[in-house]
Amino acid sequence: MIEVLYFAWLRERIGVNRETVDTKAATVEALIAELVARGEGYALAFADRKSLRVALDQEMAAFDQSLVGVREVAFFPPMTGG
Amino acid sequence: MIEVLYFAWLRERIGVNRETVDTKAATVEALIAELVARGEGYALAFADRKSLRVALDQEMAAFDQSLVGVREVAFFPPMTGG
Amino acid sequence: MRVLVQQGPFDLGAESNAFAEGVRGAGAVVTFTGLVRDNGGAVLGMEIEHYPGMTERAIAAMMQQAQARFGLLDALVIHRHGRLGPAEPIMMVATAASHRAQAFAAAEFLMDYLKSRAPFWKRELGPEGATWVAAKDEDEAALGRW
Amino acid sequence: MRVLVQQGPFDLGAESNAFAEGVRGAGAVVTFTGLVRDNGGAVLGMEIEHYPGMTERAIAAMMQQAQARFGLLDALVIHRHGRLGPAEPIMMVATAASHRAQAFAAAEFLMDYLKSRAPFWKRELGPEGATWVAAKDEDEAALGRW
Repeated sequence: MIEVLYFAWLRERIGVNRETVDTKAATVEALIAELVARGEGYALAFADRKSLRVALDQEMAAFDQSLVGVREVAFFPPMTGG
Repeated sequence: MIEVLYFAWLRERIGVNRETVDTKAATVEALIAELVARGEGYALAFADRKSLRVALDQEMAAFDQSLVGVREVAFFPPMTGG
Repeated sequence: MRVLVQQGPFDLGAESNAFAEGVRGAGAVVTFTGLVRDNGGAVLGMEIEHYPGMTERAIAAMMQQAQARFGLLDALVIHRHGRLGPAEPIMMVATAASHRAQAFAAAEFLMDYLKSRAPFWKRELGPEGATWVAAKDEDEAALGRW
Repeated sequence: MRVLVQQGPFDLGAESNAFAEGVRGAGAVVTFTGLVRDNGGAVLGMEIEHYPGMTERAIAAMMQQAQARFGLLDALVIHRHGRLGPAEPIMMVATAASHRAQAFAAAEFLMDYLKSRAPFWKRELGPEGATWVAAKDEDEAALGRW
Protein backbone atom coordinates (compact mmCIF):
# COMPACT_ATOMS: atom_id res chain seq x y z
CA MET A 1 0.00 0.00 0.00
CA ILE A 2 1.38 3.34 -1.03
CA GLU A 3 0.03 6.78 -0.21
CA VAL A 4 -0.15 8.80 -3.45
CA LEU A 5 -0.44 12.62 -3.38
CA TYR A 6 -1.31 15.00 -6.21
CA PHE A 7 -0.76 18.74 -6.32
CA ALA A 8 -1.81 21.75 -8.41
CA TRP A 9 -3.30 20.90 -11.81
CA LEU A 10 -2.54 17.19 -11.39
CA ARG A 11 -4.79 17.23 -8.35
CA GLU A 12 -7.49 19.06 -10.31
CA ARG A 13 -7.38 16.66 -13.25
CA ILE A 14 -7.47 13.58 -11.05
CA GLY A 15 -10.05 15.01 -8.69
CA VAL A 16 -8.51 13.94 -5.37
CA ASN A 17 -5.52 15.26 -3.46
CA ARG A 18 -4.46 11.90 -2.04
CA GLU A 19 -5.36 8.23 -2.17
CA THR A 20 -4.06 4.94 -0.86
CA VAL A 21 -3.05 2.71 -3.75
CA ASP A 22 -2.74 -1.05 -3.50
CA THR A 23 0.07 -1.72 -5.93
CA LYS A 24 2.96 -4.01 -6.68
CA ALA A 25 4.55 -1.53 -9.09
CA ALA A 26 8.33 -1.77 -8.79
CA THR A 27 9.14 1.70 -10.10
CA VAL A 28 7.57 5.13 -10.45
CA GLU A 29 7.13 4.41 -14.19
CA ALA A 30 5.16 1.26 -13.44
CA LEU A 31 2.98 3.08 -10.91
CA ILE A 32 2.20 5.81 -13.46
CA ALA A 33 1.17 3.14 -16.00
CA GLU A 34 -1.22 1.62 -13.46
CA LEU A 35 -2.71 5.00 -12.59
CA VAL A 36 -3.14 6.05 -16.24
CA ALA A 37 -5.18 2.87 -16.83
CA ARG A 38 -7.69 4.08 -14.23
CA GLY A 39 -9.34 6.58 -16.52
CA GLU A 40 -9.32 9.79 -18.49
CA GLY A 41 -8.55 12.19 -15.62
CA TYR A 42 -5.42 10.23 -14.73
CA ALA A 43 -4.41 9.88 -18.39
CA LEU A 44 -4.75 13.65 -18.81
CA ALA A 45 -2.83 14.36 -15.60
CA PHE A 46 0.12 12.22 -16.65
CA ALA A 47 0.03 13.00 -20.40
CA ASP A 48 2.80 15.62 -20.41
CA ARG A 49 5.79 13.89 -18.89
CA LYS A 50 7.98 17.01 -19.29
CA SER A 51 5.70 18.85 -16.89
CA LEU A 52 5.66 16.06 -14.36
CA ARG A 53 7.76 15.82 -11.21
CA VAL A 54 7.80 13.11 -8.56
CA ALA A 55 8.90 12.93 -4.93
CA LEU A 56 9.40 9.70 -2.98
CA ASP A 57 8.97 10.10 0.76
CA GLN A 58 9.31 13.87 0.27
CA GLU A 59 12.57 13.76 -1.71
CA MET A 60 12.72 14.56 -5.43
CA ALA A 61 13.18 11.41 -7.51
CA ALA A 62 13.49 10.09 -11.07
CA PHE A 63 10.81 8.08 -12.89
CA ASP A 64 12.93 4.92 -13.05
CA GLN A 65 13.48 4.89 -9.29
CA SER A 66 12.42 1.87 -7.25
CA LEU A 67 9.38 1.98 -4.97
CA VAL A 68 10.76 -0.62 -2.59
CA GLY A 69 10.22 0.64 0.96
CA VAL A 70 8.55 3.84 -0.22
CA ARG A 71 5.49 4.94 1.75
CA GLU A 72 4.57 8.21 0.07
CA VAL A 73 4.69 9.14 -3.63
CA ALA A 74 3.80 12.66 -4.73
CA PHE A 75 3.15 13.84 -8.29
CA PHE A 76 3.11 17.51 -9.23
CA PRO A 77 4.04 20.04 -11.94
CA PRO A 78 7.27 22.07 -11.83
CA MET A 79 7.36 24.17 -8.67
CA THR A 80 6.65 27.89 -8.71
CA GLY A 81 7.65 29.12 -5.27
CA GLY A 82 9.41 32.27 -4.17
CA MET B 1 40.57 82.36 -4.68
CA ILE B 2 39.76 78.67 -4.38
CA GLU B 3 38.26 76.86 -1.41
CA VAL B 4 40.36 73.74 -0.71
CA LEU B 5 38.99 70.89 1.41
CA TYR B 6 40.84 67.94 2.97
CA PHE B 7 39.35 64.73 4.30
CA ALA B 8 40.42 61.71 6.38
CA TRP B 9 44.17 61.29 6.78
CA LEU B 10 44.92 64.12 4.37
CA ARG B 11 43.07 66.43 6.75
CA GLU B 12 45.01 65.02 9.70
CA ARG B 13 48.41 65.44 8.03
CA ILE B 14 47.68 68.99 6.89
CA GLY B 15 46.00 69.97 10.15
CA VAL B 16 43.00 71.84 8.74
CA ASN B 17 39.84 70.64 7.06
CA ARG B 18 39.50 73.59 4.70
CA GLU B 19 41.28 76.76 3.67
CA THR B 20 40.93 79.52 1.11
CA VAL B 21 43.89 79.51 -1.25
CA ASP B 22 44.98 82.49 -3.33
CA THR B 23 46.32 80.75 -6.41
CA LYS B 24 46.83 81.15 -10.13
CA ALA B 25 47.42 77.41 -10.60
CA ALA B 26 45.94 76.36 -13.93
CA THR B 27 45.50 72.66 -13.11
CA VAL B 28 45.08 70.37 -10.12
CA GLU B 29 48.70 69.27 -10.61
CA ALA B 30 49.91 72.87 -10.36
CA LEU B 31 47.81 73.46 -7.23
CA ILE B 32 49.27 70.34 -5.58
CA ALA B 33 52.80 71.59 -6.35
CA GLU B 34 52.01 74.93 -4.68
CA LEU B 35 50.51 73.22 -1.63
CA VAL B 36 53.42 70.77 -1.24
CA ALA B 37 55.79 73.75 -1.12
CA ARG B 38 53.99 75.02 1.99
CA GLY B 39 55.62 72.51 4.32
CA GLU B 40 56.10 69.02 5.63
CA GLY B 41 52.47 68.25 6.50
CA TYR B 42 51.36 69.07 2.99
CA ALA B 43 54.28 67.16 1.44
CA LEU B 44 53.37 64.12 3.53
CA ALA B 45 49.68 64.41 2.65
CA PHE B 46 50.36 64.50 -1.07
CA ALA B 47 53.31 62.07 -1.12
CA ASP B 48 51.41 58.98 -2.22
CA ARG B 49 49.71 59.97 -5.44
CA LYS B 50 48.14 56.52 -5.85
CA SER B 51 46.18 57.07 -2.65
CA LEU B 52 45.05 60.54 -3.65
CA ARG B 53 41.68 61.46 -5.14
CA VAL B 54 40.42 64.90 -6.14
CA ALA B 55 36.98 66.40 -6.69
CA LEU B 56 36.32 69.73 -8.44
CA ASP B 57 33.09 71.40 -7.35
CA GLN B 58 32.00 68.06 -5.88
CA GLU B 59 32.62 65.98 -9.00
CA MET B 60 35.46 63.46 -9.25
CA ALA B 61 38.27 64.75 -11.46
CA ALA B 62 41.72 63.94 -12.87
CA PHE B 63 44.97 65.63 -11.80
CA ASP B 64 45.50 67.25 -15.18
CA GLN B 65 42.11 68.92 -15.16
CA SER B 66 41.83 72.71 -15.46
CA LEU B 67 40.89 74.86 -12.47
CA VAL B 68 39.31 77.56 -14.62
CA GLY B 69 35.97 78.51 -13.07
CA VAL B 70 36.40 76.03 -10.21
CA ARG B 71 35.36 77.25 -6.75
CA GLU B 72 35.92 74.19 -4.59
CA VAL B 73 38.71 71.60 -4.73
CA ALA B 74 38.66 68.60 -2.38
CA PHE B 75 41.52 66.19 -1.73
CA PHE B 76 40.99 62.84 -0.05
CA PRO B 77 42.07 59.19 0.04
CA PRO B 78 40.09 56.43 -1.75
CA MET B 79 36.58 56.30 -0.35
CA THR B 80 35.46 53.62 2.08
CA GLY B 81 31.71 53.97 2.27
CA GLY B 82 28.97 51.38 2.45
CA MET C 1 18.38 29.41 11.10
CA ARG C 2 14.62 29.50 10.93
CA VAL C 3 11.97 28.35 8.43
CA LEU C 4 8.37 29.49 8.70
CA VAL C 5 5.70 28.14 6.35
CA GLN C 6 2.47 29.86 7.24
CA GLN C 7 -0.88 31.01 5.95
CA GLY C 8 -1.03 34.38 7.65
CA PRO C 9 0.87 37.56 6.80
CA PHE C 10 4.24 38.45 8.29
CA ASP C 11 5.72 41.80 9.24
CA LEU C 12 8.76 42.41 7.02
CA GLY C 13 10.01 45.20 9.28
CA ALA C 14 9.65 43.33 12.55
CA GLU C 15 11.22 40.20 11.06
CA SER C 16 14.11 42.21 9.58
CA ASN C 17 14.84 43.92 12.90
CA ALA C 18 14.62 40.69 14.91
CA PHE C 19 16.89 38.95 12.42
CA ALA C 20 19.52 41.71 12.30
CA GLU C 21 19.54 42.12 16.07
CA GLY C 22 19.81 38.38 16.64
CA VAL C 23 23.02 37.88 14.67
CA ARG C 24 26.39 38.31 16.36
CA GLY C 25 29.28 39.87 14.51
CA ALA C 26 27.65 40.23 11.10
CA GLY C 27 28.78 42.98 8.76
CA ALA C 28 26.06 42.47 6.13
CA VAL C 29 22.38 41.60 6.20
CA VAL C 30 20.38 41.11 2.99
CA THR C 31 16.63 40.65 2.79
CA PHE C 32 14.49 39.73 -0.17
CA THR C 33 10.71 40.12 -0.12
CA GLY C 34 8.43 38.78 -2.85
CA LEU C 35 5.11 40.58 -3.31
CA VAL C 36 1.99 39.78 -5.32
CA ARG C 37 2.28 41.94 -8.45
CA ASP C 38 -0.99 43.51 -9.55
CA ASN C 39 0.07 43.75 -13.23
CA GLY C 40 -2.00 46.90 -13.63
CA GLY C 41 -5.15 45.40 -12.13
CA ALA C 42 -4.97 42.11 -14.09
CA VAL C 43 -4.11 40.14 -10.94
CA LEU C 44 -6.78 40.15 -8.24
CA GLY C 45 -4.86 37.88 -5.95
CA MET C 46 -2.97 34.64 -5.67
CA GLU C 47 -3.49 31.18 -4.26
CA ILE C 48 -0.50 29.17 -3.17
CA GLU C 49 -0.63 25.43 -2.70
CA HIS C 50 2.18 23.56 -1.01
CA TYR C 51 3.25 20.12 0.14
CA PRO C 52 3.24 20.21 3.95
CA GLY C 53 6.21 18.39 5.37
CA MET C 54 8.25 18.31 2.20
CA THR C 55 8.21 22.12 2.02
CA GLU C 56 9.91 22.55 5.39
CA ARG C 57 12.42 19.77 4.63
CA ALA C 58 13.32 21.13 1.21
CA ILE C 59 13.81 24.66 2.53
CA ALA C 60 15.88 23.50 5.51
CA ALA C 61 18.12 21.55 3.12
CA MET C 62 18.64 24.64 0.91
CA MET C 63 19.48 26.73 3.94
CA GLN C 64 22.09 24.26 5.12
CA GLN C 65 23.63 24.24 1.66
CA ALA C 66 23.66 28.05 1.62
CA GLN C 67 25.20 28.23 5.07
CA ALA C 68 28.01 25.84 4.20
CA ARG C 69 28.69 27.39 0.84
CA PHE C 70 28.63 31.08 1.75
CA GLY C 71 29.68 30.95 5.40
CA LEU C 72 26.39 32.42 6.56
CA LEU C 73 26.10 33.51 10.16
CA ASP C 74 22.33 33.14 10.01
CA ALA C 75 19.43 32.79 7.59
CA LEU C 76 15.65 33.07 7.69
CA VAL C 77 12.97 31.94 5.23
CA ILE C 78 9.27 32.77 5.61
CA HIS C 79 6.89 31.54 2.91
CA ARG C 80 3.12 31.89 2.92
CA HIS C 81 0.50 29.62 1.38
CA GLY C 82 -3.25 29.97 0.85
CA ARG C 83 -4.97 33.04 -0.51
CA LEU C 84 -3.17 36.39 -0.90
CA GLY C 85 -4.37 39.78 -2.10
CA PRO C 86 -2.55 42.10 -4.55
CA ALA C 87 0.61 43.75 -3.16
CA GLU C 88 0.67 41.37 -0.19
CA PRO C 89 4.07 39.94 0.77
CA ILE C 90 4.36 36.30 -0.35
CA MET C 91 7.66 35.39 1.21
CA MET C 92 10.94 36.70 2.52
CA VAL C 93 14.52 35.56 2.84
CA ALA C 94 17.13 37.10 5.12
CA THR C 95 20.84 36.29 5.18
CA ALA C 96 23.64 37.50 7.44
CA ALA C 97 27.36 37.22 6.75
CA SER C 98 30.62 38.98 7.52
CA HIS C 99 30.81 40.60 4.10
CA ARG C 100 28.31 41.78 1.52
CA ALA C 101 29.31 39.43 -1.30
CA GLN C 102 28.37 36.32 0.72
CA ALA C 103 25.14 37.78 2.06
CA PHE C 104 24.01 38.77 -1.46
CA ALA C 105 25.06 35.49 -3.06
CA ALA C 106 23.34 33.41 -0.38
CA ALA C 107 20.09 35.37 -0.71
CA GLU C 108 20.12 34.91 -4.50
CA PHE C 109 20.99 31.23 -4.14
CA LEU C 110 18.08 30.71 -1.73
CA MET C 111 15.69 32.58 -4.02
CA ASP C 112 16.73 30.57 -7.07
CA TYR C 113 16.20 27.32 -5.15
CA LEU C 114 12.92 28.44 -3.59
CA LYS C 115 11.57 29.29 -7.06
CA SER C 116 12.23 25.86 -8.56
CA ARG C 117 12.93 23.40 -5.75
CA ALA C 118 10.51 24.18 -2.95
CA PRO C 119 7.10 22.49 -3.40
CA PHE C 120 4.87 25.53 -3.88
CA TRP C 121 2.47 26.07 -6.76
CA LYS C 122 1.03 29.48 -7.48
CA ARG C 123 -2.29 30.23 -9.07
CA GLU C 124 -3.09 33.77 -10.19
CA LEU C 125 -6.63 35.00 -9.73
CA GLY C 126 -7.61 37.29 -12.61
CA PRO C 127 -10.87 38.80 -13.85
CA GLU C 128 -11.43 35.68 -15.97
CA GLY C 129 -10.67 33.10 -13.33
CA ALA C 130 -7.69 31.29 -11.87
CA THR C 131 -4.59 30.29 -13.83
CA TRP C 132 -1.72 28.12 -12.64
CA VAL C 133 1.54 30.04 -12.96
CA ALA C 134 3.84 28.22 -15.38
CA ALA C 135 7.40 27.52 -14.30
CA LYS C 136 9.80 29.71 -16.27
CA ASP C 137 12.72 28.27 -18.20
CA GLU C 138 14.82 31.19 -16.92
CA ASP C 139 14.14 30.14 -13.31
CA GLU C 140 15.33 26.61 -14.03
CA ALA C 141 18.32 28.05 -15.91
CA ALA C 142 19.16 30.32 -12.94
CA LEU C 143 20.07 27.21 -10.92
CA GLY C 144 22.86 26.53 -13.39
CA ARG C 145 24.98 29.34 -12.00
CA TRP C 146 25.41 27.71 -8.59
CA MET D 1 13.81 57.77 -4.60
CA ARG D 2 15.22 59.02 -1.34
CA VAL D 3 18.72 59.66 0.05
CA LEU D 4 19.30 60.23 3.74
CA VAL D 5 22.75 61.13 5.06
CA GLN D 6 22.47 61.41 8.79
CA GLN D 7 24.30 61.12 12.08
CA GLY D 8 21.62 59.36 14.09
CA PRO D 9 20.54 55.73 13.90
CA PHE D 10 17.76 54.51 11.63
CA ASP D 11 15.18 51.77 12.12
CA LEU D 12 15.81 49.08 9.51
CA GLY D 13 12.39 47.51 10.09
CA ALA D 14 10.39 50.73 9.93
CA GLU D 15 12.30 51.88 6.84
CA SER D 16 11.82 48.50 5.14
CA ASN D 17 8.08 48.51 5.78
CA ALA D 18 7.62 52.12 4.67
CA PHE D 19 9.63 51.44 1.53
CA ALA D 20 7.79 48.22 0.59
CA GLU D 21 4.38 49.74 1.28
CA GLY D 22 5.18 52.88 -0.69
CA VAL D 23 5.96 51.10 -3.99
CA ARG D 24 3.17 50.35 -6.43
CA GLY D 25 3.18 47.13 -8.41
CA ALA D 26 6.55 45.79 -7.29
CA GLY D 27 7.15 42.04 -7.22
CA ALA D 28 10.54 42.16 -5.51
CA VAL D 29 12.10 44.25 -2.75
CA VAL D 30 15.74 43.80 -1.70
CA THR D 31 17.38 45.46 1.29
CA PHE D 32 21.02 45.53 2.29
CA THR D 33 22.14 46.66 5.72
CA GLY D 34 25.77 47.22 6.65
CA LEU D 35 26.66 46.82 10.33
CA VAL D 36 29.76 47.62 12.38
CA ARG D 37 31.55 44.27 12.74
CA ASP D 38 33.04 43.71 16.14
CA ASN D 39 35.76 41.32 14.88
CA GLY D 40 35.63 39.42 18.14
CA GLY D 41 36.01 42.50 20.33
CA ALA D 42 38.84 44.07 18.29
CA VAL D 43 36.58 46.85 17.05
CA LEU D 44 35.17 49.17 19.72
CA GLY D 45 33.39 51.34 17.23
CA MET D 46 33.69 53.34 14.07
CA GLU D 47 33.94 56.96 13.02
CA ILE D 48 32.71 57.96 9.60
CA GLU D 49 33.75 61.19 7.96
CA HIS D 50 31.98 62.45 4.85
CA TYR D 51 31.90 65.33 2.40
CA PRO D 52 28.60 67.13 2.96
CA GLY D 53 27.01 68.16 -0.30
CA MET D 54 29.07 65.90 -2.52
CA THR D 55 27.82 62.83 -0.65
CA GLU D 56 24.17 63.49 -1.46
CA ARG D 57 24.99 64.42 -5.08
CA ALA D 58 27.12 61.33 -5.65
CA ILE D 59 24.51 59.00 -4.16
CA ALA D 60 21.66 60.61 -6.11
CA ALA D 61 23.66 60.14 -9.32
CA MET D 62 24.25 56.43 -8.55
CA MET D 63 20.56 55.95 -7.84
CA GLN D 64 19.56 57.51 -11.14
CA GLN D 65 22.00 55.25 -12.93
CA ALA D 66 20.62 52.21 -11.11
CA GLN D 67 17.05 53.19 -11.88
CA ALA D 68 17.69 53.62 -15.60
CA ARG D 69 19.79 50.49 -15.85
CA PHE D 70 17.66 48.06 -13.88
CA GLY D 71 14.20 49.56 -14.37
CA LEU D 72 13.81 50.18 -10.65
CA LEU D 73 10.39 51.19 -9.38
CA ASP D 74 11.98 52.81 -6.33
CA ALA D 75 15.19 52.99 -4.32
CA LEU D 76 16.32 54.21 -0.92
CA VAL D 77 19.78 54.88 0.51
CA ILE D 78 20.43 55.78 4.15
CA HIS D 79 24.04 56.32 5.24
CA ARG D 80 25.20 57.45 8.64
CA HIS D 81 28.28 59.46 9.60
CA GLY D 82 29.89 60.31 12.90
CA ARG D 83 30.54 57.86 15.72
CA LEU D 84 29.00 54.38 15.75
CA GLY D 85 29.20 51.54 18.27
CA PRO D 86 29.79 47.84 17.52
CA ALA D 87 26.90 46.07 15.80
CA GLU D 88 25.19 49.38 14.97
CA PRO D 89 23.74 49.72 11.48
CA ILE D 90 25.95 51.91 9.29
CA MET D 91 23.80 52.18 6.21
CA MET D 92 21.06 50.56 4.22
CA VAL D 93 19.96 50.29 0.62
CA ALA D 94 16.52 49.22 -0.58
CA THR D 95 15.48 48.53 -4.16
CA ALA D 96 12.12 47.63 -5.67
CA ALA D 97 11.53 46.13 -9.12
CA SER D 98 9.08 43.91 -10.96
CA HIS D 99 11.35 40.89 -10.79
CA ARG D 100 14.00 39.61 -8.42
CA ALA D 101 16.96 39.73 -10.80
CA GLN D 102 16.70 43.51 -11.25
CA ALA D 103 16.12 44.21 -7.56
CA PHE D 104 19.18 42.13 -6.57
CA ALA D 105 21.41 43.55 -9.32
CA ALA D 106 20.46 47.13 -8.48
CA ALA D 107 21.15 46.62 -4.76
CA GLU D 108 24.57 45.13 -5.52
CA PHE D 109 25.33 47.88 -8.03
CA LEU D 110 24.46 50.56 -5.45
CA MET D 111 26.56 48.82 -2.79
CA ASP D 112 29.59 48.55 -5.09
CA TYR D 113 29.30 52.24 -5.96
CA LEU D 114 28.69 53.33 -2.37
CA LYS D 115 31.84 51.48 -1.26
CA SER D 116 34.16 53.20 -3.71
CA ARG D 117 32.43 56.28 -5.14
CA ALA D 118 30.56 57.92 -2.29
CA PRO D 119 32.75 60.29 -0.25
CA PHE D 120 32.81 58.50 3.10
CA TRP D 121 35.92 57.54 5.04
CA LYS D 122 35.77 55.04 7.85
CA ARG D 123 38.00 54.90 10.88
CA GLU D 124 37.94 51.85 13.13
CA LEU D 125 38.31 52.43 16.84
CA GLY D 126 40.27 49.58 18.43
CA PRO D 127 41.91 48.98 21.81
CA GLU D 128 45.09 50.61 20.46
CA GLY D 129 43.51 53.66 18.90
CA ALA D 130 41.90 54.69 15.65
CA THR D 131 42.88 53.36 12.22
CA TRP D 132 41.66 54.59 8.85
CA VAL D 133 40.10 51.73 6.95
CA ALA D 134 42.08 51.12 3.74
CA ALA D 135 40.17 50.89 0.48
CA LYS D 136 40.21 47.31 -0.77
CA ASP D 137 41.39 46.39 -4.24
CA GLU D 138 38.49 43.97 -4.47
CA ASP D 139 36.01 46.80 -3.91
CA GLU D 140 37.52 48.78 -6.76
CA ALA D 141 37.56 45.62 -8.87
CA ALA D 142 33.88 44.97 -8.10
CA LEU D 143 32.97 48.07 -10.13
CA GLY D 144 34.38 46.37 -13.19
CA ARG D 145 31.43 44.04 -13.46
CA TRP D 146 28.94 46.83 -14.17
